Order: sequence, then C-alpha cells, then structure tokens
Amino acid sequence: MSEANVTETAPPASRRDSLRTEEMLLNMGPQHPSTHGVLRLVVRTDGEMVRESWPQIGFLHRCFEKIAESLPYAQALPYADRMDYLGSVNNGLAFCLGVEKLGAIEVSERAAHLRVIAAELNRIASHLIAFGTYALDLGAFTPFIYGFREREMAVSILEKLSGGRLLYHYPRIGGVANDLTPEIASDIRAFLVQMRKVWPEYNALLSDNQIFVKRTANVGVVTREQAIAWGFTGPCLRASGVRFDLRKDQPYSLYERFAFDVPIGEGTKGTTGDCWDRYWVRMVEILESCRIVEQALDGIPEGPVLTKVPRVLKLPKGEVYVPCENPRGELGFYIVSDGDPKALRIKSRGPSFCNLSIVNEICRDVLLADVVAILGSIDIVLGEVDR
Amino acid sequence: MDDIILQFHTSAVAVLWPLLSKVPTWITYAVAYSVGGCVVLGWIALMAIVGTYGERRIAGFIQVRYGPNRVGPQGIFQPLADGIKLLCKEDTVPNVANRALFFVAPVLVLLGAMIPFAVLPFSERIVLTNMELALYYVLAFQAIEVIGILMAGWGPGSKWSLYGGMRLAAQMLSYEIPLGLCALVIILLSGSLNLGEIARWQAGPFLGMEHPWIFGWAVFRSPAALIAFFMFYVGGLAATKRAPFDLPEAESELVAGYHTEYAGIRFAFFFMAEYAAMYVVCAMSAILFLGGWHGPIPRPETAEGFEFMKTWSDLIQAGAPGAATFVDRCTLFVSSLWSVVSSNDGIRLIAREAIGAANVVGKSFFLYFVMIWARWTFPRIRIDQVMHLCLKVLLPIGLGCVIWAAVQVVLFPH
Amino acid sequence: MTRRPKNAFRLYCTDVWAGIYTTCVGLGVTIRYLFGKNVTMLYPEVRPEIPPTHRGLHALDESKCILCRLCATNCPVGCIAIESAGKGKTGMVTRYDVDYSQCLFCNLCAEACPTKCLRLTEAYSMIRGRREDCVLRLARPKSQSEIDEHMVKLARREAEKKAASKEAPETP
Amino acid sequence: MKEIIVRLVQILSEGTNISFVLITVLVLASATVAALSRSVVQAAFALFFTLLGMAGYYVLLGSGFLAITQIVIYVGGILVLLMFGILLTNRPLQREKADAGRLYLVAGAIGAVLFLGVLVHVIVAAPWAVGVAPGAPAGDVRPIGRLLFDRYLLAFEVAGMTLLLCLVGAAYLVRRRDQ
Repeated sequence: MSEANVTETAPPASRRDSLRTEEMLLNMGPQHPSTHGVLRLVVRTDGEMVRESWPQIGFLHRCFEKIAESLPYAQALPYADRMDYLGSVNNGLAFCLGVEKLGAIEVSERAAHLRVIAAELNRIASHLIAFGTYALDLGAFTPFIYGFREREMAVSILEKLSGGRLLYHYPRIGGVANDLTPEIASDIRAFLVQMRKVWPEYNALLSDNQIFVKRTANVGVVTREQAIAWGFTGPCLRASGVRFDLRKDQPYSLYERFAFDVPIGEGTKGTTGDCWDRYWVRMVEILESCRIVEQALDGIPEGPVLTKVPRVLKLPKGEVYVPCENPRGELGFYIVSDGDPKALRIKSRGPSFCNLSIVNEICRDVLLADVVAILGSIDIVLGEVDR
Repeated sequence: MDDIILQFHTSAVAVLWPLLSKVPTWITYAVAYSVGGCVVLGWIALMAIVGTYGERRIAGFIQVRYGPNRVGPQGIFQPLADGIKLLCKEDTVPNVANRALFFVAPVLVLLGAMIPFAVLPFSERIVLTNMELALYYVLAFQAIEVIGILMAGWGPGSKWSLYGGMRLAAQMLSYEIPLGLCALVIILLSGSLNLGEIARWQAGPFLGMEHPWIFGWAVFRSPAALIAFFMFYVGGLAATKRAPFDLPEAESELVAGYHTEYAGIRFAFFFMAEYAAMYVVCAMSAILFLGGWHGPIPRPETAEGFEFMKTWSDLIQAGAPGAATFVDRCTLFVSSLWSVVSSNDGIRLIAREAIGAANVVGKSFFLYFVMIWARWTFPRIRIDQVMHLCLKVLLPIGLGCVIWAAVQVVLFPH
Repeated sequence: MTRRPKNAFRLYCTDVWAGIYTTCVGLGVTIRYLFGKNVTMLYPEVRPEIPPTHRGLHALDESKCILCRLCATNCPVGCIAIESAGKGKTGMVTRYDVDYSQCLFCNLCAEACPTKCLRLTEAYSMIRGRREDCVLRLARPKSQSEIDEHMVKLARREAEKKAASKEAPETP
Repeated sequence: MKEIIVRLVQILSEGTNISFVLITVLVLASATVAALSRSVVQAAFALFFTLLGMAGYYVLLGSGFLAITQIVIYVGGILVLLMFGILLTNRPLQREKADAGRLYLVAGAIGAVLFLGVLVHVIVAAPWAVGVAPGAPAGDVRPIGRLLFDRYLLAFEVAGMTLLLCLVGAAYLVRRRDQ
C-alpha cells in the first residue's frame, strides 16, 4: 500500500530533473504559531511544496506514566487530567473507569449520568477550541473568539460543577466530586439553547465559506484503509468513513442508554477523509453531544454521587484496559496492579499521539499552507502527545 | 496646470521675489517638493494611526469585545503609545543578515508606498502634482514596493522572510494585471489617464441629467465599470496583502513573513507602508469608480444632487405631499447655504475644496472600513488559490469588462 | 492530475458564485456583531462572579485543625508543609505553608480534611513577583514566646492530666 | 581653470543638470556594484537602482511615459523575474563565488570586446543633440498609441506574437508530464 502511495504522490522524475529548485529544511516550531503547542515539525520544502515533514515531539514531556506509578490511584488522577488539558473530564473518566473495573467499584447511576454530562460538556468545549484554532490556523481570527464565547459558558458550568476552569478533576474513583444543583441544571439547558442557536452561525461564517472549503476540501485526504492502518481514532477516523465510536461500540458509563448518532465523513465538499470532513465531523459531534447532555439531564436519577472507597485503595492483582472516547479519539489506561496501593505499571494510549503519527504520510507533496491545515484538522494536544 | 507645487512655487516667488531673485529656481522647487513630501509622510503616519486604531477597535466590536480602550478616552492614544514603543525598541539585526539589503528594504518599501501620494488628489485642486499619466504612474510604481519586499525577504537571512518575500512578489505582480485591466475600463470610458480628468468626467451629464450627482459615478455609467470596481477592490486587497490575501505575512504559516526579523522603527516602516498602500487602493477606487470628489455631499456651484432631489420631490409630490415639502425644504436650505457660500470667491473655493476632500476621504475611509471588516471575517487563501483567482477569475472577467467598455465607447461615444 | 470534467464551465461558474455568495453571508454575520453587545467584561473594574465551588487559594481555620496531616499525605505533589507545637487537637499550628508553584489545585487536601478546616477558596489572583512569594504561609505567624507559652501550657495540662490519671485509680 | 570652475558651477546651478549628475552617480555606482559584486543577489538588487536611474534619464528628457514604462517593464517585470530565478535556484543564505574557469574567461573577453565595439559605434554614430522634444506635451500617450497602431503596426504585432509564443513555450516547458 505504501509503495503504491509513493508512486502516486511523488512528482514525476522528468519534472524533478528539468526544473529543479533548491530544497530547504524548515523548522516549524517548537515555537511556531500553528503547531498548537510545542510540536516541532521539520519540513523539507521545495519552494512552496512540502516534500517531507517529520514531527519531533517531547518538548512537553512530564513523565506522566512514571509519576502515576509512584502515587496512589486517587492522587494519580489529577495527573491524568493534565494529559489532554482540553478534554480533562474525559481523561479523568478514562482513568477512573480503569481503576473501577479492576477494583470492581460500583458507581451510582446519578454519578454515571453526571459523568456523561460533564464529559460531553467537555467534549463540546474541546471541539469549540478545535473549531476556533482551526479557523485561526487558516487565518480567520473571529470564529476563534466566537468559539471561545460559547466555550466560556461550558467552562463556567463545569467550574460550578467541579471547581476548576480547565483541569476539572471532576470524575473521581467511585463517582464524581460534586453533585448537580438545580441552578447548574438550568445553566446547562441555557447553554444547550445558545449552542444550538449559534451553531448555524458558525457554519455561515466558516464551514460553508468558500475560502474555507477551498482550503480544506480535498486537502490531507486520509483514506479508510490509511486511517485504520495508522491507528486513527475519534473524529479523524470517523471522517475517513469508519463508523466507529467507543460510546456506541463499547459503551461505558451508561452511554448505551442515550440515543445519538455517530457522524462520519461523507466527502460533502471534496473527498471522504479530507480536512473538511474531519472538521465537519467535530462540528456535528457538538450537536450530538448536546443531545446526549439533554437526555442525561432529563433522565438523571436521585442518589449518591460518590461511592465510599477505602482511603488507601488497593486494587487486586491483575491488569485492565478500558478504552474511552476522548474528544480526540480512543484514550485508554492500561493499569497493572500487584496488590499495592500504587500501580505496578500505567500505560496510556492517547489519541493525539497516535493520530499525529500520520503527519509525514499525508504532509507529502502538499503546499506549506496545507501542512498547517492538515495539522490543525488532526487536532492534537501536545500535553497528551508528550505526556 | 493647477497643481499645488506650482501654485506654491509661483506664489512664493511672487511674495518673496526680492529675496529669491538670486536663488536658482530649482531650490524653490526643491523646498516646495520637500514640504509636499513632509505632508505626504504626515498623512501616511496619520493613516497608520487611524488605521491601527480603527482596525483594532472594529476588530474588537466584531469579535464581541472592546478593543483598546485604556490609553486616553476610548483608547484613542493607543496608536501613539504603540508608536512610541516602536521607536524606543531595540533595533535588532540578525547575524546572518545581508546588512545593506536589510537596512535599505524598509526605506524602499515606505518609499514605494509614498510615491502614489505625489499624484493622488484629495480634491479638485488639493493634489501635489497634476500629472497627465497619474493612473499609469500609480500602477507602475508598485514595482518599487515589490523590490523592497524582495529585499526584506532576502536581507535578514531568515527562511520565513524569504517565503514571505517570494509570496508577496508573486502575488503583487500577478494582481497588477487585473488591476490594470480594471483601470483600463475607466481609461476607455473616460478617455484619460489623468485622475482629475477622470473625476471630472464622472460629474459630466449622464442620462439626461446635467448634474447627475452620485448617478454620474463610473459604476453607474457602465455595468463593466461596476464589475471592474469590485474587481479593482479585490485586486487592491491582494496587492496590499490584506486579508484574505495576507499570505505573505500569514502568521499561522510564516510566523510574520517578510518582516519576521524586523523590530522597532524598521518594522514601523513596513507597518506604515501597509496602511498607506491600503489608503491608496481605497482612494484610487473612490476616484476611479465612485466619482472622486463629486457626491455624495453636493458641492456649491455645481448643483450636484439638487437636480436629483428636485426630481425625487416631484415624484413624491404625487404620492405624499408632506414628504415632498420636506425634501423641498432640504433642497432649499442647502441651495441657500451654497448661495451664501458662493457669494465670496475665496470662501467658495475653500468650501468646494473642503467638501471635495471630505467626499474623497469619506469614501476612501468607507472602503477602508470594508477592508477591515473583511479581514476579520475570512480565512486566508492559499497561494495557488490566490493565483487561481487572479488568472482564472479576475483576468477573464477583467478582459470581458474591457471589451464591454470598448464596445460601449464605440456605440455611445461621449 | 484529474481529468477535465465535462461540465467544467458550469463548475467554474458555480464556484465563482459560491465564492461571492458565501463571502456576503460571512460579512453579514460579522456586521451583525459589530453593532451587537460585547460579551467580555472590563476586568479590573468589573470582576467575574466566582462560584463557591471554585478551587482557588487555600484557607485554613487554625482553631479547628487537629494536625492530622492528612492534607499533606494526600497531596500528590507534596506542596503542603506543616510544623506544629504539640500534636493532635491540643497542638498549635506554627507553620502551614502551601507552595503554589507546585500545587495542582486538585482539592484532595481539603477533601481529606476530617474537620473541614482546610478549604480551597474563591480567591483566584495568584500573581507573585518572586518565586519565594509563591509559598503562602496560611498559619498565623507566631512569636517564639507564644510558642513557648503554648508548650508550657501543654506541658502543664499534660502534667495535670497525668496527675489526674494517677490520682484517679487511687481515689476509688 | 577658473573659467572651467565657473562654467561648472553655472551648469550645476541648473536643476536639471543637478538631477542629471545625481542620477548619473546613482546609475554608475549601482552598475559598478552590479558588475563587481560577488553575491548574485546583491548584484540583482543593485541593478534595480540602475534601472531606476534610467527611468530618471527619461524623465529628464521629458518623456514621462517612457520613464513609467521603463519602471513597469524592467523593474516590475524583468528584474523581479530575475530575482525569482536567483532566489529560487540558489542555495539560500550562502554567498556564491563566481565560477571563473578559463573557457568562461575567454568567452567573456570576446563578448566584452564585441559589446564594446557596438557601444563605441553607437557613441560615435548617435546624434547627441537631443533635447526635450518640442511641442509634445509631456505625458501625452496619444501620439505613441497612434504610432504603434499606424506606422509600426507590423513591428508591434510581430513583437506581440513573439511574446505570445514565448508564453506558450514557457507553459509547455513547465507543464506537468504526468499522464
């Protein structure tokens, strides 16, 4: 497959020989505006064409796995939040689910509902940032601000719920930190109304804009086979036409109870699996998340929100891997316990890290501006790539 | 010849003759042109100030936030504070820079931006040089800015700068073609390259009206001119590297493009050049297509607008007499005001020129506003799409407009 | 390279039209906001409303502290340093430092507190000029004499207790 | 000697002559840099000032149209193209050294001698008494247009045809040979 790709994408020999211009090695990052953090992209360019690009990671490495192995589970949890700082609730949830499964800890229904509400609100907030920063990458400043306006509402709700504005530390082992109050519930409903109201506006401003479409459609196409082969997950995978969502296919935390659709890329503006599809899947997911939040809010039962767990939590000997649908894809923690209060080994499978690996494959023989568009459409968070 | 330099020169010579009789004429000319140059520089600085403040404030409101509002009332002194900051900043030069090119580039860019002001009229008589070839001259001297920016791209020895410079040169040169075509439409229709002549043509009789007010503007005289106006404006956006064509300085791709390595006052030069170029495009659009100093504010003597208002009031008379009397009263008021004004030659001249300048600057600022508005709305276009737009959209349509205009001139000679 | 499609001209026209149309639509969206209301606040004059759940700077109620040190042991980063005169309920907190250059604001310390004497407050302003200032001293500073006094008092009470317990079995 | 100085001062006190001297200095200096500079890029940029100076000469001769056309064609067109070629094909950030093989030297010398001959011929043969063309208003393009479409129509068309062929040829050379 890869061989076929090379012959397809490499420029024909005759052209390369006849009109040869000097190739240049460019360092995009680690302080480049479009690399979403501290990613360094070494780009080999021929004029405006990018021949190759190698992502260099590790500038934000914080030894998450080692730290998590040296702390009790409850204390490792806030570190899990900090991996993907834009999807903090989802990260904590994944970690909690792993610990709870290994330790056979029950979670009350109310807590599970609250987890879904918080996780989906966080997903909306994360997708709004993806929307805004993608617009920013492509040179439109205003959608970024509009996205942040709505995100601010979501963040305020999560702040009321959990106490944090970015790193919520909301899901806890055995439940969630705080209970939902009627005031917060009405805030959430107001947010859903506002979100649905401005969503068409986003599309008028950006999604349907011809300039935006021209910049993203047919750019950075990842075929179905490529997506699977490179371990794509989340919106990126779905944009390539694979209907795979862990919330549907391996439901956790009562997701099987909620009715929602899994949007996939259909090549509306170009080819299936192009940047526009990846962007659009996220945009539709915002609405789907709104639906889930609404249902969870309607069907939330009464009850306790935090199961009592021993102060010094010792998990039984064994290992567990629970995958979770993070805003960026499959996030799972592989936890090995030998009966101690601390894990023997914690390994995280992060979506950004895996999704990023394809960059060199698709950022080949594209324009320099397309590299920015492709990188933005994959929507990586360096905190999670480097951990 | 009614250009200001000549007037200045003759009047200065007349007054100071006893003193100046020994001084060679070229010195008086040099003084006159230096004064003119300073005025232009001042105007460019003013444009940069108004431009940055307006840009940031409008951007703020579009983005549902306040822009700068701390320095002075409503933050109006913010650009001054920024300017002082730029002046005081350290002047950094990269080690690998080609120093000669690095230092010359900003000067050349600013020079390129200043050159059009030599012929750019603000009103009928407020123009530094009333040149026969003004239009050609304005379009031609963009080349100097291109060279300046290529220098800025090469000089600092930064790859980002080089990319920005190359992009800009490619873009500006390509867009000169549609810009020229759009200007050609006006040249064909008006039969002149002189900006004053073109503006005068737009005040001439049209559709049976002696003084057609805004309906005499080029955009109303021919559909070709209407299309050409929009194309000229879009091409002007591209030639002044404004969003959505700002890819030479695309911050998400090229960090800051050709001025990546420039700081302090050298950066301010690029900055001023950009805003000056923006104003030139806006003013050229206003003069070529939107009637120059004719309308929307009617000027004394010419009775622009009155005729239209009269016709309008006649039309309304049939339906709503009350409204018609209001329009009549307005017309009466304005014309009586003009009659007072026109009683004195000096006042009349000043009023004419002031209103003309207000018309030109007002229309230019409106177009300026649209540029800002567009900047904060659209994503950036890719380099190949910029070329596509230029060569495959604007160029054929521009050629069509030129042919239309030629046919129109042949069929309906003026 | 793709083959030139048959309806290339129509595609071209729709393309140009879509460009013009969506451009106008986009401009329409932004112009509406130009005259709309701002959503940002003028920060130093107008302060945001902070919900009571917010996890900001710590606050310690010294009188309730029983010096169990659960907060310090539950801290993932170990940013809490406690020193005391005496132990348990009768002890006096002489030093309670939180190092905010390390703190995660995870709330685990406050949650572990059995007497609810430690809590994360709504205070969000954490700007400090120097690194040393990042360590906040939550306990009321006490002079040496005060500590000595307390220790003496403790010793006396201890002695009394001891005496009482010694006396107690003897009395019956 | 004194008379020469007086004459010189007299000449120099006329604005046009001062401009001429200034422009000539600019042209000669930049042309020297262009010819002698080791860096190709610097040479190309120096050429810009030479071309600008040439436009200045046209202005002094009273032909604004020609001056502007000089800027459009030589500065805006040819020089920028040149620059593109240099900047895109050379290794960036490095100054080149002229590759002076013996063969190049010989060829260069022959070319230089031939060119010098042509120059000398032109200098000798040219009628030097050119002034401002009398009667023609500066900047009127009408007569030029008339001439182009009347007397020199054939030459004009041939030139246009040639340029078109060049364009087609260039497009042919750079086209993608994919199929």
